[in-house]
Amino acid sequence: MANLAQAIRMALHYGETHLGVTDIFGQDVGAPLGGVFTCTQGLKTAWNTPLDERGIIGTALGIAYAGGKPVAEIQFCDYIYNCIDLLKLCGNAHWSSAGEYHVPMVLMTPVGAGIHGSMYHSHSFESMASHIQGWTIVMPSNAKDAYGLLLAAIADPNPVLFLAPKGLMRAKGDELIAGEPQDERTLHAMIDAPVGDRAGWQPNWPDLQDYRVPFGQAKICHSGSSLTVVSYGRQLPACVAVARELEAEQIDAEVIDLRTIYPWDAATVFASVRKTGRLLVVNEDTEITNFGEHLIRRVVDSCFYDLLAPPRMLAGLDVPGVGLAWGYEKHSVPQPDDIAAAMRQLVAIIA
Amino acid sequence: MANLAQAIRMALHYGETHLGVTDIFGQDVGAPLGGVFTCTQGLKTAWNTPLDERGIIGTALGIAYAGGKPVAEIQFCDYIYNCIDLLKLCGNAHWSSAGEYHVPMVLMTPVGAGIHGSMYHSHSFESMASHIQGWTIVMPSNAKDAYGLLLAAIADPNPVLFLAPKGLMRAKGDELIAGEPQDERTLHAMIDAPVGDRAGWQPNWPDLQDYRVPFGQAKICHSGSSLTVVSYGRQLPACVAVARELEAEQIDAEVIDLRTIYPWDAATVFASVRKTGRLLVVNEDTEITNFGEHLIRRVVDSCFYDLLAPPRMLAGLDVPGVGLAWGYEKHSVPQPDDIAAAMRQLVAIIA
Amino acid sequence: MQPSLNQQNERNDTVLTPAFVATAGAPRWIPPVLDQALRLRLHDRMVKARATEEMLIRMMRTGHGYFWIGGPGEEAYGSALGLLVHKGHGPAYDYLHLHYRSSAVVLAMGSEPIDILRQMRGTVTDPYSKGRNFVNHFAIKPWNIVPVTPTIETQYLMAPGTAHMQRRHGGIGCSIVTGGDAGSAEGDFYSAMNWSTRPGGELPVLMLIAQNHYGISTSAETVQNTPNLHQRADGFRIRNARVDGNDPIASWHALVEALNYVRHERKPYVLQVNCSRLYGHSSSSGANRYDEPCCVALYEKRLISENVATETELKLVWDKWNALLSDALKVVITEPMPAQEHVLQHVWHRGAAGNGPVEPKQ
Amino acid sequence: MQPSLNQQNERNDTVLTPAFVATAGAPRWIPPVLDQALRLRLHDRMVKARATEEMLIRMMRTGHGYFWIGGPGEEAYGSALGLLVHKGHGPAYDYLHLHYRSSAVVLAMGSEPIDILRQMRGTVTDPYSKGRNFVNHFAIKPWNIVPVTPTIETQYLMAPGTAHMQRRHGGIGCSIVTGGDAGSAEGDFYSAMNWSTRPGGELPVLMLIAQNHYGISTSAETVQNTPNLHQRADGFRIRNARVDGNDPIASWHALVEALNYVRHERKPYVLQVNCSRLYGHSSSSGANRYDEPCCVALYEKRLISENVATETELKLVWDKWNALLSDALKVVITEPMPAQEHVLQHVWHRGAAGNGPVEPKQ
Ligand SMILES: Cc1ncc(C[n+]2csc(CCOP(=O)(O)OP(=O)(O)O)c2C)c(N)n1
Ligand SMILES: Cc1ncc(C[n+]2csc(CCOP(=O)(O)OP(=O)(O)O)c2C)c(N)n1
Ligand SMILES: [Mg+2]
Ligand SMILES: [Mg+2]
Repeated sequence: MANLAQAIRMALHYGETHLGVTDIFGQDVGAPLGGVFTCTQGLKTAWNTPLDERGIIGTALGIAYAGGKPVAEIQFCDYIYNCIDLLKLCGNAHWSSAGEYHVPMVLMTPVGAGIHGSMYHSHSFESMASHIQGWTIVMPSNAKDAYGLLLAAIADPNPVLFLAPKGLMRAKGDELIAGEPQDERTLHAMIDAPVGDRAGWQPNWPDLQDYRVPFGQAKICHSGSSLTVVSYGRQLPACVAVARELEAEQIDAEVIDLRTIYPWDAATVFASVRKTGRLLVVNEDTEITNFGEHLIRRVVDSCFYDLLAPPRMLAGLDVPGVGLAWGYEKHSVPQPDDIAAAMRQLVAIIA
Repeated sequence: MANLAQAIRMALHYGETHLGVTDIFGQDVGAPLGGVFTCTQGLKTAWNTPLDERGIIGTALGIAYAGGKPVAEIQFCDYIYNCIDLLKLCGNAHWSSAGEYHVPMVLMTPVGAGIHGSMYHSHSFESMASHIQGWTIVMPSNAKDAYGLLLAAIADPNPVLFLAPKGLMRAKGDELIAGEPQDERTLHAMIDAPVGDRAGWQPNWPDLQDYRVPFGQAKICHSGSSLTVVSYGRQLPACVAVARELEAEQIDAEVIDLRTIYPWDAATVFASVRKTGRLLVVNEDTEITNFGEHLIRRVVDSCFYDLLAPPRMLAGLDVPGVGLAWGYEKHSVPQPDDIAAAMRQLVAIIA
Repeated sequence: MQPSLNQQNERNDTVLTPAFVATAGAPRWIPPVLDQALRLRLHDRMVKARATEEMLIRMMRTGHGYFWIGGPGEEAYGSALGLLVHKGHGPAYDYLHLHYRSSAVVLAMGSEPIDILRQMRGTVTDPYSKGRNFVNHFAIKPWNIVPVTPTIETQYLMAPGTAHMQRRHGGIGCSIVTGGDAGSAEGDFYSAMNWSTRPGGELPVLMLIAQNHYGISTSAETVQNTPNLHQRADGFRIRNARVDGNDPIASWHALVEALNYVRHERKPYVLQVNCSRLYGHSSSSGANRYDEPCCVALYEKRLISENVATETELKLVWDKWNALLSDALKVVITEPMPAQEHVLQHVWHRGAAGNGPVEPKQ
Repeated sequence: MQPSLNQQNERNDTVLTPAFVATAGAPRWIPPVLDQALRLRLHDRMVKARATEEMLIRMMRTGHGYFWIGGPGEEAYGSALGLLVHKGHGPAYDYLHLHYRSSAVVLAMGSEPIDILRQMRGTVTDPYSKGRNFVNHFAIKPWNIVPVTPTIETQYLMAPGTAHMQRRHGGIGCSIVTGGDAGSAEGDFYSAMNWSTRPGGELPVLMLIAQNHYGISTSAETVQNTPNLHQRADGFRIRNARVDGNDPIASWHALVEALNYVRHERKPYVLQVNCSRLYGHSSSSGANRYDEPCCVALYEKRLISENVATETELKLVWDKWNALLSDALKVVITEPMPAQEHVLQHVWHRGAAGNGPVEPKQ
């Protein structure tokens, strides 16, 4: 099965051959590297930019204005913080121009911890991003969703932010992407750039098919009735694994992969909470003014009388960064043990 | 009584004469203008910078590193969005250097709507700011608190963000600041720059006294037992006014002025919610991933069994901006009528 | 709507629009000769712009708008630029990344003054922003005028993007970006120069700096080390020049030279236009008239002294535009203002294929 | 701890530290003469830095660290700079705004290699960040070395701040900021030049660009239009120069000239140092040795050919540092790693007057 980075690469290839993508660009996105996570290897419209994030986003906006279809990358979301004004401008151009202009751009950026990124390379970005208007925000937790969400992003005529979990880039999917060869060594030989000299290398793309994950549709990854666990991105597989483990303890968690951060799937979340009466939101962004708190506010607003216990959030500690040494990450980013403990606690509360 | 802008100016004067402020700077902060809201008129350490927000914050950090005590201004918070990385660096320097460095800087910036600022000059910033670590964040709702919070900010050895509500800059206090002359015309003659030529003008400062509002201490502005209303900044006086009006309807609201956004006064808020069982948070930031949602999450977490009704938030609509024409502001930023309606609704819910 | 006079202007414009000649080899751009008729046209457009701005200031004073910011003092170079633009839609034509003092440019291109009055008042009929943005914040897609941003200097970051598409498209279309002198202190100005000079990827961008020696209250020379900011382009080996932006003839020629270079060499150019800021920064500082050279008055003196026109003829131009503007105001104040139903319009674009986003089902 | 050898170096340094002479008039800075002893000292410091970096790479390879990034290839100019710094605390002394390839600078200033090993491993004893930051991210307050930021080029924005305090203080202290060639594409580089040249407020800042022609995988000349980025300073009328950063002697003289100017004229200076990137960008690209000129090998050849030292003598220097480093590693791997109790330390500074903030009572 393709890993998440390969899925992104295949989606971009499909985008440039079938969906009108004109430019894929960012720092080290073009040859020879093809992206620090290999996501842009072998793509025909990929090019390298100056080391200037503001220039990257400004250029993407200009390309979109002039009829192109840009997919821009900020190498790590950690470098996007000097561009929030530009994200706002991309997101408000349609509204501010009273519908005259629209901005068909995709911005990809890797997010989260889990790769020993140290204190400044481990940021989550969904909380801040969801506070910026005019963007659709997606975040896959597996390769197939990455493919499907990225095609949906490319096809959309509005700005879409594609957040790729750093810690899952090498994680292999468990479902084939339409057109992907059965054997992953075959895929590797076809689309992964060789390690040494790449001057003569050309990818041999599989015959990929269209597949889209619609925005705003969450996915129930583990059904259950003891409690609802809402998560996404890197924490999602951890939540599913814990849910499977806790089956042995008669804890039946319903784990929901949000997939789209904005607009999120309130219908699915509310229905589940109404069934279980208990909600745990898990993410790894820091906990003050966290997107999970928005989910909780909305759930409290809409499902207050269905709640059997206070809804909880398990998120990153409010510290200036995730320290390099493992002890820091272990104690400031949710770990499977923490998820299990939170689930047990929530179920133990007597209604 | 001094208005909020005058209170800030007096605090800065006290800061440069008594608390070691070495530099007050930003766009149009020095002579002749003394700030677009007049907050920095006549100050001896005030100077004008290039039109470069990143330079302003970087320079402040450098001055703080080199033993100075800077008070920097971003002219409107709306121009701070290309500097979030720098705010993060200011806020993480102490932690990342393992205590070697600390950053004694104050950053002032006007926030919020209410001055027909149109779609990009009406931002609230507390939600995004509270998601950045290492900063203390304060936001006064009246002149005296502005004075007291700003002195506390200046005296603090850590970075402090001072958010001044644009819409209240001209609002007069109802309590004298220690040292302020009784008569406001006297104050005006002493410290307001003349309208025409200012070349020869010198302020005549009153004999100001030290007065500090401690961080993390909220203030109960209207006591009551029907419901708890938590607010701050420009919406606070509106909440108090509505609370007074609704007394006639037997609605006794307890209105809390948070004053410090971070670290906020959980003890006061929780005690009030435990008493009233009902919570309304009012602010004018946009509603998705809003700081008010953090308050609600924490209240739900700690006071779930005391709640008689779902806690509510009344905040700005999730639109790309507050449009210029009044119709936009009226329908996207909470108005007194909206506050009254929300209070009535919350009280009407049968527990 | 007051169409007659202005529509007539539009018809005449067709004659004046610079010719785009597709020769056997490369396409060529041939700017019109600055003859007597064109000099008068330039004057007409300058007056159109000034009269519009003065009407805006009156509107602000009489409560028909909250806030004024605009371009009095920038009519000379602005009108010249507006008449030289290769106007149209898509990368074959020029893209304009303007700022809040660019009314002369869009008016010279043929915009209706009434639309600017609409934005000033914030009516629903405001075609640029539906009453959402400050006055002089344009967005005109058929003419490649991208939305004017409320943030200083960010427009410089977008110009390389449109120019990148023009470079790929070929032809003579270029991207024109304008901004103030103080704003050039933002790193974005330098980003634009850097992105426009990537080796083998040079971009057709004309960058204008309107040097009026002020940023709000701050005198430029107290915060930046040169009155000749165009020379900052030296470090990028970008061709650059300075012109007296109060002189429409000099500005015309400087713009023709710059545009010729950008269009045909497909490389960037930085042009500093020195001009006046005639009513101060904005209504925040009172919008009172400053004692600085007035480009319109200077030009009228010259037209008279060179016998191109008489005082009476020139006055007729003023009368024409003032009449049109006061009629326009009468219309504008009767037009509807935005209401609740307008708040949520245009947050999302619905794609042609109906593939717009799911509206939040919340 | 392995104090002996290194402490001996520190003692010798006292002799070599450039003299700060307070004459009747202005204070003067007198750099030491580059005599035979000093040439050897320079070599010693270069080897100290290279040996340290090679140990870091070994640590990464053997699982004693997660990620390596560092300065092999930048020892020649870095060591010269480290020996020329006016070292001390406060605005009378130099401030250093370094980046992640500056190990040679801090090691030449007298830092202990063991501390860098500690940061590589992420031990609690790491004095720069307590195991929080990547290796070579220094913070040494007694020497005015401000925290190295993980964000490219932001250090350039802070240098005008420290230099502003030095300008006010008087004397010869200046602010030195280093960065890479690709990083100069960020607007922050230009902001620094702009802020350093405010008329009447010129600032003593020495800005260094380490030109190794790469940013990660991207060849510089494909994304920026000049191999001579220092000439970007031309547009600001800032004095600038380029030097072969692989040559420690040339670098020494270029730095002396630049520092003399900055210290005494109290104005900015931009110096481009061309150098090699000997082990690629970081451990992400494998940290394999690249086939580029090695400044240490070149310098050793020269010292031998000019009869300043024999091959054997030079080898002894390597042996000394390698021995110290392998002893240091033995110590470091026994030291404690951060645990839960360390996570919340140093979020807030407690003021001397106990006026630190209220800890969130939450
Ligand atoms: C990023 C940003 N910073 C600050 C402002 C506030 N502001 C608006 S205009 C202006 C002065 C601009 O001066 P200049 O660039 O010289 O243009 P001028 O107004 O003189 O034409 C300032 C500071 C803003 N709109 N955006
Ligand atoms: C703001 C920001 N953008 C991107 C990065 C990722 N990054 C780290 S080093 C680097 C390349 C820097 O190249 P250069 O400035 O030439 O320095 P060199 O590594 O060659 O010494 C990049 C892109 C970062 N750390 N910060
Ligand atoms: Mg100006
Ligand atoms: Mg480099």
